[in-house]
Amino acid sequence: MGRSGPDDGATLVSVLDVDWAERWMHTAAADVAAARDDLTELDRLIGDGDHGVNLDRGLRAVAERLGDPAIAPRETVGQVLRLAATTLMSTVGGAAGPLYGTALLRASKVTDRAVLDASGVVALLDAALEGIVARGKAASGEKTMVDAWQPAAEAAERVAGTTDDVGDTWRAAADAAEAGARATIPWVATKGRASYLGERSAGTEDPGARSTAIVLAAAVRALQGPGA
Amino acid sequence: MGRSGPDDGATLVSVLDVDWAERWMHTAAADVAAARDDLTELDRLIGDGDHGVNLDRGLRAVAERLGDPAIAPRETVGQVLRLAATTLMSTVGGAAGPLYGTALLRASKVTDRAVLDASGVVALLDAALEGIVARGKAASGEKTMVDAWQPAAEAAERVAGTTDDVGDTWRAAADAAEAGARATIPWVATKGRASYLGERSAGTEDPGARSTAIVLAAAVRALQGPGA
Amino acid sequence: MVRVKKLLDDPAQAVTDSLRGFAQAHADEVTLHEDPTFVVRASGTPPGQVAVISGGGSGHEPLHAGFVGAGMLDAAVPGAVFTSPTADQVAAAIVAADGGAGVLAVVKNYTGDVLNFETGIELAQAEGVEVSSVVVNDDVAVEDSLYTAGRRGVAGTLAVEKIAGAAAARGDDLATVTALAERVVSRVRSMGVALSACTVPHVGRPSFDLADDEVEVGIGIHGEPGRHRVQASGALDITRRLVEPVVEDLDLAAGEKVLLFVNGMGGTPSSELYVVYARARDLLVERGVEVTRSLVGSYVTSLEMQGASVTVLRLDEELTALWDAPVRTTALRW
Amino acid sequence: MVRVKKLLDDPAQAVTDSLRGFAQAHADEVTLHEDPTFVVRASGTPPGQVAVISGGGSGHEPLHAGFVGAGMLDAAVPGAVFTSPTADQVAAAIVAADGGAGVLAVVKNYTGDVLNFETGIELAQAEGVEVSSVVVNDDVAVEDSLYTAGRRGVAGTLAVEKIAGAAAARGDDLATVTALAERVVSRVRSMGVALSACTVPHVGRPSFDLADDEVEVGIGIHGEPGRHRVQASGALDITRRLVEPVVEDLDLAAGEKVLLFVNGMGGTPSSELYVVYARARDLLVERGVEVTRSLVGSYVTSLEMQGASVTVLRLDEELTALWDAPVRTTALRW
Ligand SMILES: Nc1ncnc2c1ncn2[C@@H]1O[C@H](COP(=O)(O)OP(=O)(O)O)[C@@H](O)[C@H]1O
Ligand SMILES: Nc1ncnc2c1ncn2[C@@H]1O[C@H](COP(=O)(O)OP(=O)(O)O)[C@@H](O)[C@H]1O
Ligand SMILES: [Mg+2]
Ligand SMILES: [Mg+2]
Ligand SMILES: [Mg+2]
Ligand SMILES: [Mg+2]
Repeated sequence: MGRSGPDDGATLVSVLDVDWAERWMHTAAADVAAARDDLTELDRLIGDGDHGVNLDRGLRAVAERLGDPAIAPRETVGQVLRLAATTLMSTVGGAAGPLYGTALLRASKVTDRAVLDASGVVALLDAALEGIVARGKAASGEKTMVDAWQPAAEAAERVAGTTDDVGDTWRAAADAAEAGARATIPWVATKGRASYLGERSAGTEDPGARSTAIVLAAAVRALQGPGA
Repeated sequence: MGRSGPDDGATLVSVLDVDWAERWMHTAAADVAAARDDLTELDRLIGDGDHGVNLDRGLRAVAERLGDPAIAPRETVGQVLRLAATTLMSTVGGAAGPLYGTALLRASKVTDRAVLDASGVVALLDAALEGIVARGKAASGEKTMVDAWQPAAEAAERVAGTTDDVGDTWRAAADAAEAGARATIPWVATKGRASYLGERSAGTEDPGARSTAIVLAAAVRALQGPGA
Repeated sequence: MVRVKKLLDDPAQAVTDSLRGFAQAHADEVTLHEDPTFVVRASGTPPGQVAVISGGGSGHEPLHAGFVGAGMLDAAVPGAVFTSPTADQVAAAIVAADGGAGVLAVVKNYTGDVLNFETGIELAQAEGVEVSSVVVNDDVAVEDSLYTAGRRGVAGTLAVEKIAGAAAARGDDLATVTALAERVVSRVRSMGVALSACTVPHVGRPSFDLADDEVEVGIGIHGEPGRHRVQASGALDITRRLVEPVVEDLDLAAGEKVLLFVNGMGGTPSSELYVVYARARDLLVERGVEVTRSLVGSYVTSLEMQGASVTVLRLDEELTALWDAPVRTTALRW
Repeated sequence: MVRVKKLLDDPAQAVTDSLRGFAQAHADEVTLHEDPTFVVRASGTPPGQVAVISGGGSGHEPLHAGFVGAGMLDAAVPGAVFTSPTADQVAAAIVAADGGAGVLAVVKNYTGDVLNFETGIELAQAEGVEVSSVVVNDDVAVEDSLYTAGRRGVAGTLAVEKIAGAAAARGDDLATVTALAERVVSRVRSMGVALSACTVPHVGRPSFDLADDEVEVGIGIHGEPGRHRVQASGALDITRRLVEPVVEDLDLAAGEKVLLFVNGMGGTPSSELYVVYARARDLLVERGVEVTRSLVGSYVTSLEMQGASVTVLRLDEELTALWDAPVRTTALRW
């Protein structure tokens, strides 16, 4: 959270508008592409070695479809997230496809505005988390992406209203997701493919929690305009 | 041929009787068993990696059947060789089975005596060589077992009658087989499985020529009684 | 990412390339639909007959597309390698396969498969198709519990598809076909072993690392590591490690009749599978269990993984008759 | 000798163990005879029908025992791994398979096979059985010459056995069945590639050593090294190296109809074989050759070797009809 202090290099107050939402998705696509082999390696160790490739394929498609303005209206943040959600659902497959897809679909329903305020960020993250839990039925501590989304939503809730910059809410969320993902390392998985390994799943970070940390950090990276 | 000189450790004059013929087969079985993996390795390099195992399986069966006196009469050298021939034919398979089998079968037909003299050795080797050529249709120089049997037969012919010890004839044959086998190393095979490799067959000794050298050396080792 | 030595071109296109070859080679029997990807019977589901469909990640061939044909599946939905298909693929396949009498979806128990099939089924139902589903979870290597993802679906899936398909072919309605599929699920158990790992084309390195003298017991079919490693030993010892947990989980008693299915993981010669079969059969016979039906072959695979699984299905008369019923697919026919 | 990681017990017993499992699993279809070892149809050769038999070293499964059944082989004679059977096995199988109308022996062109079959045939003839033989030599990787062992028999053997078996099943006499088999031999050509070597159980190490980025072109089916090594490249490039020599040797012209058979060497997933099939088909179509029949699968293998071969058979109407004729064996059925 050091990044949200008054000395922070970011001097602009963040604006969570449609452009930001599009930048978020493009940044997430680029960051997941860069992390693809690392994510796949985590999944190779405790899963079936496809998480990086799966998510990369999906976010690549999201970026491509966002590039074509004819595909869907982009008047609200929610419309951008809906396009991303349906694209992920039809290109990713596996567990991550429906989970990320549902997360963004639910998030899109509570973000049908041109600009989000801090409570909008909280609503977005809450809806996403609820979507993932509704689909995957994992509780926190089961070594899944829930363990990144849930602390993120909780941190946003805590920070929202305590600062004027909506960016701070996102930064808190992203930092919490990062910490949450790391916390999964020593755990034994009880949901998802890693659970088949039992005790042998301990010692490796959950790939979905890691990708969540990357995707939420991308929302922060997208704050300060295309050049950030 | 140094081994056939007057200073030779073998002081007994060799007797090529039925006992010798049985000892020959037992010695050959033991020597091929010891060389099994080497023969297989040669065949792995330029064939299909089974020559050692094939011949070992066959000679083991020969030794076993010789151990059972009820199986066939053993009044002549030929009878021993016939038992060996039919056993090899029904247990070895591959190219080596019919080739060795035919060699010994033809040899058995010209050795239907209780004791062989030097001309008997020549007849044995000539008949064996003829059998192999009749079956396999290889000429000398094609990198097959012919390249060990043929010099052996020729050497026996040369030496027979020049010495009183029939053992000398065998020693000459065995030494020639040894040299013949080694000579195959640089050659390119044009018969047998090694021929499929074309130029790449050069540089490896022919497995069948090597096993022939071992089997003919066993006839010498069998000369001086069971303890030799 | 290393370029792996496989008979493939662009790894991202490998599934599509392979499915196109499959559809060309078997044009009389199957038709490939692209965008979204699924495979149906060339002649379609006979009107008025319940359709049986299945799907899942690719890399398990011939499962599932190889089982499309008379007496087994009406459609198969292949995902990327080891990745369940997407919901829209599932929905499109259901709609295409429906012959007017409803569709049974056979789903292997993996989070991804379950989620995508759930959504796909909802989408198809919204288009007016009657759909039911069964979830196959025959892998006894995984502990079953309410609090976990539960057991995986592995080679036993073949038995569910064969028997459900036979029931549909003889004219059973959707409820009956579904109930028979459930009956198979409740009576089929499997356990697998890997002698070597497999390499997912886009990953470029083996899915796990195994020493020369180790085998991995309790593997699934996604190149995932198993529950434990043991020193490689002979077929008898390894087969015992597969048969015993299966028999115990099924609680098989002397006198019971079973189907014994020895499945290869893709890179194992059939000669070895028959040795495992002989050993497994002996172990069952020792317990007084009667092997009345048998299947041996590489049907539910994990790319080029070396290894095998043993599946036992507790038979009754009806299941036996449905197993015996004619089947004409590219991979299974009698 | 290293203990190899295989699903086998005593390597010396592996062939027998496997055949016993095979015979148990398919007791309705085949019967195993031991001492000497051969496999016959459970129902025997129909009286008055020409019998077709084949055999060779083990390790190529399902060839040949997997092709015993109605419409294909009446008996198969398995030797040790990669070692032709002995003459007395051959003789016994011929005598057992004879249905009174004579026996055709399909022999792959290897010195060992030819020699043992020659002798076995003589022995059977001495017992009064009418026997003819054909020698299959479809492997274009090997130069054919009067002064060499000639070309090897590889995957094309399947086509000879299928078509001769169909001719026998429709009632053709021995001369006709033999002539048809010869016709197939004269029209079928193959070429193979290995991505990895195989390990003969009793040898305990790979039959050749291949770097991670090399493939061996022109391999046979005995784990023997091929004619040359090339850098591993994609399926298209590799397939081209197989198809071109085959097409050239057959001198195929535009408008001709062929059977395209893509065969796996044992350790290759069928998904890869279908990619090779798609590429090979494209290459043939480019030359105006019409692929009217197809077969894709691991039928003529080299233990667990990874790789594939492409076989092309120039068809005519009669050969097409015989190819299409029903076949019911454990490994091939339609
Ligand atoms: N039930 C679940 N609830 C939440 N997240 C889950 C669940 N199951 C799996 N996941 C997440 O999905 C990730 C794996 O995604 P991916 O590899 O793309 O799919 P698959 O497991 O089908 O191969 C896991 O690392 C985990 O974070
Ligand atoms: N036509 C032939 N004439 C003579 N010897 C031959 C011929 N073909 C093969 N051989 C011999 O047989 C040996 C191989 O025997 P083996 O490995 O047991 O049989 P296979 O080649 O059937 O595997 C070769 O090394 C060679 O000496
Ligand atoms: Mg995964
Ligand atoms: Mg050999
Ligand atoms: Mg997956
Ligand atoms: Mg051999």
